[in-house]
Amino acid sequence: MRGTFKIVIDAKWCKGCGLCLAECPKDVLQWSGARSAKGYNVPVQDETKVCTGCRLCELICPDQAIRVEGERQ
Amino acid sequence: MRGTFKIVIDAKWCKGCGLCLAECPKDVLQWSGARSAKGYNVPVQDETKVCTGCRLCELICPDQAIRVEGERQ
Amino acid sequence: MRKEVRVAGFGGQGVILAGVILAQASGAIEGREVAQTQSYGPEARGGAARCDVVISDKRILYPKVRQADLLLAMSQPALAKYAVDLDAAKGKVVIDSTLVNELPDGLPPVYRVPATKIAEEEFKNRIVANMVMLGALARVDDVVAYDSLKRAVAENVAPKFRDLNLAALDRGYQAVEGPGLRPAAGANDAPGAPASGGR
Amino acid sequence: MRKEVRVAGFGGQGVILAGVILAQASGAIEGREVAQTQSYGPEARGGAARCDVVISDKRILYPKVRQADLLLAMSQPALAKYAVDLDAAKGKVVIDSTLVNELPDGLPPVYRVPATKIAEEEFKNRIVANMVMLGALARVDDVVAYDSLKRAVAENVAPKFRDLNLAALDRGYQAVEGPGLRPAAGANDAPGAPASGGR
Amino acid sequence: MNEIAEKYLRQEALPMIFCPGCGDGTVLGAFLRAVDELKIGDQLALVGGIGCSGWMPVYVNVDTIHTLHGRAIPVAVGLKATRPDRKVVVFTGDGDAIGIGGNHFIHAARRNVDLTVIMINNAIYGMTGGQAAPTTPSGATTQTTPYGNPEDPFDACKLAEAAGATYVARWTAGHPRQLIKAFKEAIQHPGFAFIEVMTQCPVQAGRYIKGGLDAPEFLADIRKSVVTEAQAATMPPEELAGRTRIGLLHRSERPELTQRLAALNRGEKR
Amino acid sequence: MNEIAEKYLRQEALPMIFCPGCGDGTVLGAFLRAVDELKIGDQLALVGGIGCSGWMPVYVNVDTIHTLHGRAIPVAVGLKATRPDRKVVVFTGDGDAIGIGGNHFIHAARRNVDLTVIMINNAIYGMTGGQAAPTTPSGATTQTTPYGNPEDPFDACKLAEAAGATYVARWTAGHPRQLIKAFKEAIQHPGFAFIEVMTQCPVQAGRYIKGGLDAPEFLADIRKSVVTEAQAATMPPEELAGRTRIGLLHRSERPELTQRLAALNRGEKR
Amino acid sequence: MSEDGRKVRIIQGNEASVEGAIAAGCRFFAGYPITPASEIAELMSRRLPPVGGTFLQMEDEIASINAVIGASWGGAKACTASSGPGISLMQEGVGYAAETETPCVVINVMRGGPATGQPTISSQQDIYQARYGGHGDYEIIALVPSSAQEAYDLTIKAFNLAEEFRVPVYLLSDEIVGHTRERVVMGGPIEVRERVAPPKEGYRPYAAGPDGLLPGMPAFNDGYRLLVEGQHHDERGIRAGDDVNKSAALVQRLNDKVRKNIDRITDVERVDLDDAEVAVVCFGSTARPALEAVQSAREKGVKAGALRLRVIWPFPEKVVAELAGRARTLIVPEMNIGKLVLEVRRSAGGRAEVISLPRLGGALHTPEEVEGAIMDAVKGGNAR
Amino acid sequence: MSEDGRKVRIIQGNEASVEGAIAAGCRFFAGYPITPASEIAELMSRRLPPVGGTFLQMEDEIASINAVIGASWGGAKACTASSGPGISLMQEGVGYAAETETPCVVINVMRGGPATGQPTISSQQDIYQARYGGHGDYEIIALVPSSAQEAYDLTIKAFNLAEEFRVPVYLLSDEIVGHTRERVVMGGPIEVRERVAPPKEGYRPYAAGPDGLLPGMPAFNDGYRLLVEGQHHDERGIRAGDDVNKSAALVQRLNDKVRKNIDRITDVERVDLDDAEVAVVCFGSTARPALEAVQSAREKGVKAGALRLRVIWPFPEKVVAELAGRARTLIVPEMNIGKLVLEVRRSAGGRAEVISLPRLGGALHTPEEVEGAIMDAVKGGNAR
Ligand SMILES: Cc1ncc(C[n+]2csc(CCOP(=O)(O)OP(=O)(O)O)c2C)c(N)n1
Ligand SMILES: Cc1ncc(C[n+]2csc(CCOP(=O)(O)OP(=O)(O)O)c2C)c(N)n1
Ligand code: SF4
Ligand code: SF4
Ligand code: SF4
Ligand code: SF4
Ligand code: SF4
Ligand code: SF4
Ligand SMILES: [Mg+2]
Ligand SMILES: [Mg+2]
Repeated sequence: MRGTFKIVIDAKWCKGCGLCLAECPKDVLQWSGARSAKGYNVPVQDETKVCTGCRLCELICPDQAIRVEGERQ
Repeated sequence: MRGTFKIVIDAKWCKGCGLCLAECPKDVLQWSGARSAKGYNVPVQDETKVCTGCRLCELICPDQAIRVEGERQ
Repeated sequence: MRKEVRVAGFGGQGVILAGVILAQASGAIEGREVAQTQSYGPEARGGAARCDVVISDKRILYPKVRQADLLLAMSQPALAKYAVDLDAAKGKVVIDSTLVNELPDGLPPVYRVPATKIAEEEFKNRIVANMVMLGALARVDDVVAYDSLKRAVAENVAPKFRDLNLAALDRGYQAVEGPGLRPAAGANDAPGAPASGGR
Repeated sequence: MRKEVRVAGFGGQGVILAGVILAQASGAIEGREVAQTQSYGPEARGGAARCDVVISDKRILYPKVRQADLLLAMSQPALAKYAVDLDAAKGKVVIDSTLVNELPDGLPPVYRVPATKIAEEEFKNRIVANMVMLGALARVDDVVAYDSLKRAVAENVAPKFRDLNLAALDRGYQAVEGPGLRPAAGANDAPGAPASGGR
Repeated sequence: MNEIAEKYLRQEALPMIFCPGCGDGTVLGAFLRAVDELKIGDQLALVGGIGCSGWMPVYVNVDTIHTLHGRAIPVAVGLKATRPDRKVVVFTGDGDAIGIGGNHFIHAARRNVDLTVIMINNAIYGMTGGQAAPTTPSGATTQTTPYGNPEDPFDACKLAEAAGATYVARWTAGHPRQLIKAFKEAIQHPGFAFIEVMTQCPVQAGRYIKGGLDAPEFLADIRKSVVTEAQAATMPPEELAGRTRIGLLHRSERPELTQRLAALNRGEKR
Repeated sequence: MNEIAEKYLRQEALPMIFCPGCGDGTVLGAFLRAVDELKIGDQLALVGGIGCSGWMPVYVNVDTIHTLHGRAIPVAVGLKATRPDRKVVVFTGDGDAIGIGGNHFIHAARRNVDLTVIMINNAIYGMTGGQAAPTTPSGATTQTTPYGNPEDPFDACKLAEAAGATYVARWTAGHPRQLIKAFKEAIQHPGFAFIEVMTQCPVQAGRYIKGGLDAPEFLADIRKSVVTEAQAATMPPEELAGRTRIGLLHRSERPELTQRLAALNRGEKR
Repeated sequence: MSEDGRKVRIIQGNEASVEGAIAAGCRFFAGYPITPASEIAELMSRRLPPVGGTFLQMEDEIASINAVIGASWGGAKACTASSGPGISLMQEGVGYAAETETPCVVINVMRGGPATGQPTISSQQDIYQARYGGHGDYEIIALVPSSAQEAYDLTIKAFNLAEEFRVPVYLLSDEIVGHTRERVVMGGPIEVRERVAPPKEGYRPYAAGPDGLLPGMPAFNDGYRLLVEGQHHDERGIRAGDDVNKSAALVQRLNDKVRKNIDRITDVERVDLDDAEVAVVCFGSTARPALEAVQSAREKGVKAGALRLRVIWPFPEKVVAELAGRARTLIVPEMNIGKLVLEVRRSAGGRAEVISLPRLGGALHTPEEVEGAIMDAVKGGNAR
Repeated sequence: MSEDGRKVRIIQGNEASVEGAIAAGCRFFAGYPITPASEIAELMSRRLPPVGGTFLQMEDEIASINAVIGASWGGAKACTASSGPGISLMQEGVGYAAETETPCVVINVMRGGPATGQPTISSQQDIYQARYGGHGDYEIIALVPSSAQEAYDLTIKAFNLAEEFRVPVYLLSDEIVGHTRERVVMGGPIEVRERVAPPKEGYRPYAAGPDGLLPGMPAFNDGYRLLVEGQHHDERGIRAGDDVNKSAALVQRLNDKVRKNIDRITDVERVDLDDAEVAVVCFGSTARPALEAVQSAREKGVKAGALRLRVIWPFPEKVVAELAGRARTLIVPEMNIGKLVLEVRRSAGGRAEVISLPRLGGALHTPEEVEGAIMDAVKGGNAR
């Protein structure tokens, strides 16, 4: 299943709040440490973790910065 | 008991609404037919009736026009 | 020719409706210029009520009554209060003789009609005393034609009260007494819609 | 002598507190005239934040910054936006070199201090980057005495954060680099009280 | 004029503006009797809204403020806050209290400010001449609902309770003795006390809603439309339907605002 | 940006003013999904109050009006009255809806106007920088309650129900799926539908009430503070105490205002 | 009584306003009772449903003006009516209508203030409030009827101006105009400005033409994807309150679109002004005794005239300035402490003597009183 | 930092207003948050309880002003603060305070309007609203600080004037004054007008002295049996709205007590006016660049001066008229569309050229801009 879902986080909108990290039941999201143009720490997908495509991260993200790509199988 | 209570109606304040007439359980109050300076028909005590001094008329009179005189015995 | 008519009495006597009917008769029926005003609000409750009608053949600019030509007094306080504003020379007063007993000095000609008594006794409805007064007016002065008043009543009073009001009007026309009246000619009733309060 | 100082960066970096401390140091401690203003409201959220301090020995009438003498830039967009308002002749820029990488052309002398890096790595608290910047300022220009800044921090920051802020201040004073600096002299922290929003 | 009225009324402000047979006068009489029994004349501060009902306190010869339409409650809150020992009583109409003034009403209830709020529910805007109130029954005709009221009325007592009032009672102008008792309870209740009084307004509600100006008949109809807890217990459901509950409807305890503010002044953190 | 956001957001109005981690964005996302599922994009008319929450509809690319503080509901009533087929949704804050706007709120509920009112309860005045709201807990410190809030908060849902709302639900920003469902129900409900959403406001409530700016932690605390009907049924009373009920709290049927007005237009007397 | 569709009725000014509004296409009214304006709401509640309109009695005046704003964007010509206390409460909402360029009509049947003042008695005290009552810089238009007929005519005009200029328009009536029953000719051919939907292509809701005016008025749910924003905004409606230039431009235009088009808006009646040495500048119910006084003075051979304003805001500065260049004395009777006289004096710029004839308490000036002032001016006035 | 009890602090104008209020004896504040005034409520909530005062955050601004009125009659000096939208909502209440002669202070920290306008940005747009915002004829007093120090000083003065004249007094501050942190000297010997209870014997609460003022201010539950009536009333407080003469007398007095005592109220700063050919008439934050411009022009040898108003209502007509008789040109810079200039122009009565220097959008005039206007006037101005 690994790799089936791609979590695309738009650094243009992300405000680094960490809600997606806290929300993901599979610990898929991690801080990137990099700073966006607005100064925020934007999360990235930890490819070693298994994303189930549950979209909880997308739903919780207040800034609509997350897109979960790939279909659930 | 008749005559023990005197119902004094102040024509200066009475507005002829008839609430006291309706309220009196003993039918003691009647229309006088006379017209006050303000044009109202002011009730009078019907001396043939027995006033129990219950003060319902005094309590209901919106214009505080009624005084029940004489003590209950 | 400008005529100023004032109807005054207690609140609840239909004073306003009387003035409105007069205004409609002169204005809408006879096509004259009219301006009808009235006192409003708390002071119109229980206390004094007043309705003024100015009638003229020319555009009416100033709409208020300065010196009434005709006063319809339906209460003693009303007569007392407004007698002073009367035109002593050409004025006339119509009183509801049921309620007005004392006449102040220096009044112009006074016409009497026991309007409230007629309303209560003949029509069992105190509220048509105003129509009795109006009927009397038509007899006392030519400010308005009696026929116009009848039409105005017919048009402005709820259908179920029309006959009552017309009958009361007629009784006033017949019953009024006073100096130099011509013989009478022809009668009607509705609960007055008193003024709304103030604030 | 009038000096205009601007502190600018992202909302949440404590830009306002830095300006307030500077104003207190110059005004309350050193007894000079100051006028401190700031940008408010939604535009101060997440987006740009700005705090201006005008310092003078005379009564300050016009309280706004026209051409900054000193710019403390804590973000790339802040530098880009306010570089143009700088006094090219006698101005100076202090940048948080953790966050500001590109320098536009035509800048006056630039001083660098990795304020955010120091705050995060040495103090485990990003919010003291503002104090690092202030410390750097005291070294770069004599607009305010370093001791006055220390006293202002001590007086204006909650007791439990005092030492942290003083230490950060000191690190800024020590760590700043740039053209023609004298040797350093002596450190401190509080969570900034950002501006209230708008409406 | 009876002794109580002579003792408490502000003679120079008379006569009262109320229409013949208006329930407001009866309610005012009951209030005076409650004050007399409690002997608190000199602690009273009265506040009136705008409306017929708002005139009630104007006739009482104690410190009184006749405020703007809908604003009696915030004025009362300001008054009460300056000297919490005052007995502040608000007289207000249904339009004044829960029409234009609804927000102040629910917030004062929420804060549990120690006020007594007496709301005259005549189901209409009386003073302005018979327009619909937020208490006018659905379907009723008034000056602004010529085709029948398309809105449902508030249950003011329910609203007060939901907002946080700690004393809530409803009576009618036909219950003067109960009113005296309720006023006494409310004044002594240490918190937001609300009393709704259903009254006859023969001139406006009478004319437009009921189609008749007779005050005794109107009052009789109001009495028929209500039911006490005790009566309700023994009444068959058919009879109960559509009747309004009267009596003490809610009573609870919760810290009162001015007491809490006084604690702040003493330096007690909450 | 995800597809739903791309489809519905008004790109030229972005970025959204919300602080990092603010619950408002999550609620807006849930709303967009509800709209998408109902396929009613072109029937929507959105109304925002003033406050952070009032900005939510500004970002949606449909007809939107951003009103005055507290006045979103009367504007919505006017809008709805002109074309009853519109789906009018109001976004409002706790201060906007039941602080300054409380009177409009209860009256729209009483009238049972077919509106969907989404109230963000962040327990504070967010936009103005952290002052007490009528939802701020008793004892909490804020910018205007430095010694602790001396007032008790409203229960907005209770108030809505007492005022006459016919659909009342409460959820949190941590319940996006439930919110989507509730929004769909509310929009389809033919009457005044009220949804209170408890949200984290990390920057103002976080700073002043909670003492920390961490959004995930704040949201976790909110989730801990609430309980659904189902959960409550199996929870020991000790655990239940102090928790706020969430879920669909009330639903009833009553004639809706604009339908009633339409009947007047057809000449039907009520 | 009808010829070419006109009918004559004896009605109150308040009733005439309702008839005028409905003739002008008003299909939404939200209000709250208040003396002496209540008859407007009452008659609206009766008249609107049969013509497919909506009457709402709101919880207060704030709700009323805001419902009117919502209804106007919903697509209806909309109106509210009140008097002093209620109008005071509407000020924030009127400013919002100005900011968002929402056409609407606000009728103020003036009574005596401040506060509860004189609930049942007339005044002209609120004329400045109409212009300056709300916070911020904006312009409104205000019409002042002096008879029931004008209550009808000017209400129609108020709706037309609201649509044309996309502003809140006040009808400043008063208790005397509102409550006097007199002859009103209604119906017949009336000029009504219908709402025109702007083109959708490339539509920017706040992009104005060279005259500062917005083309047409769009409605919700007609495909515009409108953003109506109460903060300063750009041509798209996107907030720009933090942009000093865009904000300045918007506020300037909101003011200029009325100020610069003043010639299109100005509406005055000139009575015997050609050779007038003394001119009465008057408006509203006070104009009635004033005109009577002028007639009477003319009959006595005095060169008196009157300038009666039907629109007081924007104030017809040029007209008054021009008059001041010709007449020696301007007399300004008004039922207030002396307010419009300040505008007259400024516009006169010292070129005519300006005499204030204020009257408080609510009694209308008598014709004799105004005539007395005219006569005094004639006697006293040789110095220019 | 203290010498004779004074202390110096670097604080915002808003904070200085709070300190001034408390120094003046304010013990009650009711308000509602709004940018840019919120700091006043916030600091009041902190400062009042320790001095035995009461802070209430109300449900809205209407409740706030009304609670202030209640508290004032309850015996406390009382105050509220807001900005445009909230001040608009208070207009009915302010009029009520004027009608009932309730001393109170209303602080308006002005921002850009109308509507939500520019929530975070300064303006001087609301000066006419302060005077004309409510319905009816009444006068208020309005003070205009131009620095944090003056926010302190004039707040104290506002309370004193409120007590003396029994009127609502506005402090028209603005976002710049409110939010600029600068030096403020506080404490020390301050003149504070304490409330004086009037004698009870034969007390008629609305019987004024020859200057139109009421003696002292009574409080509830102190034995007066007060009737505070918002309708027009007689000297006892009994309603008289239906009495034309009593009503007229009351309204006349409410206006005259401010108008006729204008000399006691007027407060201006004169800078280099003795020989000034060009004078800048300025107030509030705009006065700061204006005074800098005058200094700079003087340095260049130009005969410039400034008249800075600390009180704008009642408008110091006489002072301006006198100035217009001496200076050739008056320049009026203001952060609005050009409002106070209308008063200046009227007062100047054509005797000086009056140049409006308005500025919209919220950016303070620069000193250069004002200086430019001075220079233009010097060059252009030979015609008088
Ligand atoms: C702001 C404002 N709006 C409207 C009014 C007019 N007004 C006076 S009393 C009243 C309503 C009275 O109704 P209610 O409160 O029910 O009192 P009632 O007369 O029925 O006792 C209204 C609308 C006003 N005075 N002020
Ligand atoms: C009449 C008026 N008063 C006050 C304000 C200032 N104001 C703007 S938003 C707001 C409160 C915001 O709180 P809330 O409604 O809870 O929304 P939030 O920001 O918390 O989502 C206030 C008081 C205003 N704009 N208008
Ligand atoms: S929830 Fe969204 S905004 Fe927050 S960190 Fe994750 S991607 Fe960024
Ligand atoms: S889709 Fe679900 S599992 Fe995947 S990253 Fe998002 S929250 Fe985690
Ligand atoms: S109740 Fe009072 S007012 Fe009514 S009729 Fe009897 S005495 Fe008169
Ligand atoms: S006291 Fe009782 S019995 Fe006697 S008249 Fe009055 S109501 Fe009747
Ligand atoms: S209108 Fe109704 S409530 Fe008002 S005084 Fe008359 S009867 Fe009483
Ligand atoms: S202040 Fe609070 S509610 Fe407002 S945007 Fe920020 S976090 Fe959200
Ligand atoms: Mg009522
Ligand atoms: Mg909130």
